[in-house]
Amino acid sequence: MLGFLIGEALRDLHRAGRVAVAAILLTTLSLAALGGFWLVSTNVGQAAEQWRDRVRITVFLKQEPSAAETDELVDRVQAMPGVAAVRYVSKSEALGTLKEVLGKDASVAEQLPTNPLPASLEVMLNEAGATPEGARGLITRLSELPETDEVSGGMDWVDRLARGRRLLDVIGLGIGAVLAVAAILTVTTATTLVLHLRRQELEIMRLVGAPELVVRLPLLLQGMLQGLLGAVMAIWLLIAVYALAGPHLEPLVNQTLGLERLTFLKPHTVVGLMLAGTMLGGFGGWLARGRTAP
Amino acid sequence: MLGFLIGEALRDLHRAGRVAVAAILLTTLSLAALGGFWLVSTNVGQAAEQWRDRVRITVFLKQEPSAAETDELVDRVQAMPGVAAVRYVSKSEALGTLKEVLGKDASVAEQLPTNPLPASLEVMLNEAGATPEGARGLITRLSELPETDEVSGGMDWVDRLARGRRLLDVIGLGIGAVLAVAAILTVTTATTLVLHLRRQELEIMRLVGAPELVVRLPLLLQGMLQGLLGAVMAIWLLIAVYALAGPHLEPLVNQTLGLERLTFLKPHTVVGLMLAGTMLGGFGGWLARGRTAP
Amino acid sequence: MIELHRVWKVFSVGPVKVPALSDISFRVAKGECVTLHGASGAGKTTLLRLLYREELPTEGDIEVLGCDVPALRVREVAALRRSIGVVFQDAKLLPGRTVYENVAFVLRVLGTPRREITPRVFDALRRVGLSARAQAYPAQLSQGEAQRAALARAIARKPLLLLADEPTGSLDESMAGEVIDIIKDIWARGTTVLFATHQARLAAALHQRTLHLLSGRLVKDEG
Amino acid sequence: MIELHRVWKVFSVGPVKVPALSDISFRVAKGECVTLHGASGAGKTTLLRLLYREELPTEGDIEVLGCDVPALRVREVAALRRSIGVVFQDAKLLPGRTVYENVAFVLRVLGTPRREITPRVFDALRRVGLSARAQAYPAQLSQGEAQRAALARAIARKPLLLLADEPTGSLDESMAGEVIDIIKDIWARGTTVLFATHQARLAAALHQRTLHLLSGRLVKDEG
Ligand SMILES: Nc1ncnc2c1ncn2[C@@H]1O[C@H](COP(=O)(O)OP(=O)(O)OP(=O)(O)O)[C@@H](O)[C@H]1O
Ligand SMILES: Nc1ncnc2c1ncn2[C@@H]1O[C@H](COP(=O)(O)OP(=O)(O)OP(=O)(O)O)[C@@H](O)[C@H]1O
Ligand SMILES: [Mg+2]
Ligand SMILES: [Mg+2]
Repeated sequence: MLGFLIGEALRDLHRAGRVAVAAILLTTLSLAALGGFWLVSTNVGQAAEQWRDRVRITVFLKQEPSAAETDELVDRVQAMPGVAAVRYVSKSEALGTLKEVLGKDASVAEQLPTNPLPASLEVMLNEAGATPEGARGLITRLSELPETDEVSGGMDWVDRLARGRRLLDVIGLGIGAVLAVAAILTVTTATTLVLHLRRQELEIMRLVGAPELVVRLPLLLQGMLQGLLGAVMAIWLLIAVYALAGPHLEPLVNQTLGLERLTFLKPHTVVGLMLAGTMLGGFGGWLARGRTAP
Repeated sequence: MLGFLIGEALRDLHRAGRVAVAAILLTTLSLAALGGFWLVSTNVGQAAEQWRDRVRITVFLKQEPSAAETDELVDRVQAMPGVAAVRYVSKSEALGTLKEVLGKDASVAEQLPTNPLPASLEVMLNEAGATPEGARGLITRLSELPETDEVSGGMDWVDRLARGRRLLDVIGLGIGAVLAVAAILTVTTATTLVLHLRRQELEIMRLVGAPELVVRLPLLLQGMLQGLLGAVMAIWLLIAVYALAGPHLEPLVNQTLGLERLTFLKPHTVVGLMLAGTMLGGFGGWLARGRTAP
Repeated sequence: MIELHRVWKVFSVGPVKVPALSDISFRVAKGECVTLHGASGAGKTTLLRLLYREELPTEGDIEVLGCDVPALRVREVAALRRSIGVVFQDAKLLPGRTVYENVAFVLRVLGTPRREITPRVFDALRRVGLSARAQAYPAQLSQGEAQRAALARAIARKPLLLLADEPTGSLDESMAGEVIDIIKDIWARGTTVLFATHQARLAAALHQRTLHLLSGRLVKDEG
Repeated sequence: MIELHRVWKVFSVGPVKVPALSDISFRVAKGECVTLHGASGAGKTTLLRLLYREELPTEGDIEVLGCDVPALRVREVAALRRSIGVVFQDAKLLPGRTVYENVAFVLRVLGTPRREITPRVFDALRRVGLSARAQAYPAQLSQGEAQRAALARAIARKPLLLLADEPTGSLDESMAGEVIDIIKDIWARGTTVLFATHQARLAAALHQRTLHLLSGRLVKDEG
């Protein structure tokens, strides 16, 4: 019996011919877009994490502390909430960094009679500290340290990060919803078409008293098959695009987002996409059936 | 007669019911994606132009020239191919800039006994100069000037720019092609469906000898109507998304692409999108007819 | 087997009421062969459709094979229909399948074991004289052949009750006589038969009980 | 009007050859009313389909209304069909339109001026006795009513040639007699008529020339 039902499902697909091909291609495109969007958001998410790692709050100290004082100060700051890591930068290290930064103009620094740069603490933020509130609280606390001369940096980056994330979430939800709707629309349209092709068969089935399962299952199977095919092709499409465009994209992504490497979809995401396609297709098939039920 | 034909086209759409709605929505999504992509690429194109304006080649001079020498040198460089503008930066101006850049650390510069920075020329590139070959040629020519101590910058930016542009072109063509295919597939699927619903009518028309025009026109009109509706809705969708997301996007775009303002589609692009939708729909309708011709 | 009690069926077409059946009551016992005779539009098809619950009566009670037909639930309707073979007036063959497949399709759908299908299909086709055309598609059949294919489909299932709606409508007299013989044969094997026709001669030819419909009323029950 | 010369039509169903028409030659003059009589599967429908070029002959010449039918190009086929009214054996009514709309649809498609449509449709429906059912959909018609609606659709166009393929197949005898009267009436108004039936009595009832088909051969041309 199951063989018969699967046979009927395949027959449907075959009969729908070019239309079935069109429908599968459309499903492919919808799912590929969905997967592609997932890919982009995974990578952007990683970029955001990297950005967070790069955000630093610099605490300029009133005077260079002794080694013991330094350790104690670092421990104290390390214990503050929102702090991922603390690094002490001595006056001479600061000058070295300045020379590096100046590059060709390093001679400027060499002509200096004394080192005018202050010692400082570089504070890196953890997840809690990288929120606007977390960062604000931390900056206040750092400013209140007796050793602090001035606290600089961090806040605007944290704000940007928060704004960017919120934006990405909204765009992500929006695009994701639109694409899911597109995929469902596609599958339902295609299944409705198959249904029209099968109308007479369904009527005969109804009239001779075929069990509900026999009526419904081929449509469901056909929808699922279509969704699965679409998903598999979508994944191939993504792999192909990734393989072709990835190497060219990396430098650009590197420059704009600061990501070193692009990541492809994880295996479980790929499986998820295939499952999603299959279920979407089945859903479309089931829906279409509901529409012409007696 | 025309009234009758348009009436038939509307009847078709109405009869297709939810499927027609699904098809129009899918067309909307395809066209909106196409338009959205157009929007993005317009803005990225503008960003690329801005980037070009920011690319500078710095020519460090062996010694500070006199005012007359300076004018003559600027004129000479200005005449070189690929040069958009030249600005002379004196030793003291360079030190001023350095102080600005150092900000908090400006005290470093104030403690200097003499100004160690060389005078330089800032060369901005025009379109020809912003290509890898143009820039290379210009750099060679600048290095060969007797006044030149060293030429720096420019090349890597120009390379990035060229690579980025090529990539955008490829991605653009790819996405554009995929979306156009999606739109055509959608419209053809929908029209095929309508065709199945109309099969009996078409057969009767054929059997009673209806003129070819009467047979084809409703399908064509119906496809065009569908495409037009889809396009109009796509434009509304774009406007809505732009109005909602634009203000949030601007800061982000500003940070990553360096664009100050987002531009919306130009009126003639909007008209183009509507025409494209209509023609695409008509094409789908015409195609669908061809398939079942006797 | 079949029992109708004061059954009315009134169709509404817009504001117009069309009384297709008025106050019909009769009873058919198991194993009977009954002819339903009436002119075009008399209500024959409507009456048969009530029996396999393709329509609900406006009023009245219908019992078929022990089921209270109007009260059945969806699942039960399917079960009832599985016991009834119907020859539809418009054949209702599937255009995308051959004659063989049309008959086999219904058997498969109803879960007939695989190896039984081919012999049963060919047996049915042989009885209606269509063995030679088993591989033809409906569009390749004359209308009379299509009606015989529909008959084959109904009898291949070996139903308890056979409802035949003008299975001879497009057949010339000699072929109609053959169809009558097939129906007699099926009846002889134990199937209860209800056979609708507008041809008085055919009704007479069966030499069995005949119900006469006139504009939706049962005017005579003879034989 | 119609002239066939040694026409053959052989269908291939897979490897099987079905000779539907064998060596048919006859001529119908303008203004004649000819009955085509033959059993189910004799080839009546196939013969009519050749005349409006729904099929091409395997061999032989066909001339209808002065056109060399097998040689026509697509555009010319449409022109020929506009002069021929066909009553299809399976009615071919559009299920989504009422009886009125079914008749009006064909008139509109053929470019009949708007104000002429309603009177012509109602005139045709009156003649087949369906005025009262103008707003019914095909699914709401009995099969006999559907056949009469198809007849109304064919005659509303006032064709030069009327091809009627068993328009009485699902009608009881009195109603079939009425349809014969309608056909006689149309013929009296100058339309050439070719009327296919499997009922010998109907063929006789017209008191006109009858062509007898037997398994695809023209065996008798009488009257
Ligand atoms: N669904 C429906 N809606 C409205 N009227 C209907 C419907 N079905 C049938 N009728 C009407 O009911 C009457 C009886 O129809 P029915 O099909 O039962 O006749 P019949 O005896 O089978 O005729 P025939 O021999 O022509 O097939 C007819 O007048 C028909 O128009
Ligand atoms: N398209 C086709 N392909 C194959 N065989 C066909 C085709 N059309 C008709 N035939 C066969 O040709 C023969 C004549 O068919 P036709 O439909 O002309 O008969 P008919 O005289 O109209 O019969 P009826 O009275 O049953 O309608 C039949 O045996 C039929 O099966
Ligand atoms: Mg009937
Ligand atoms: Mg025929």
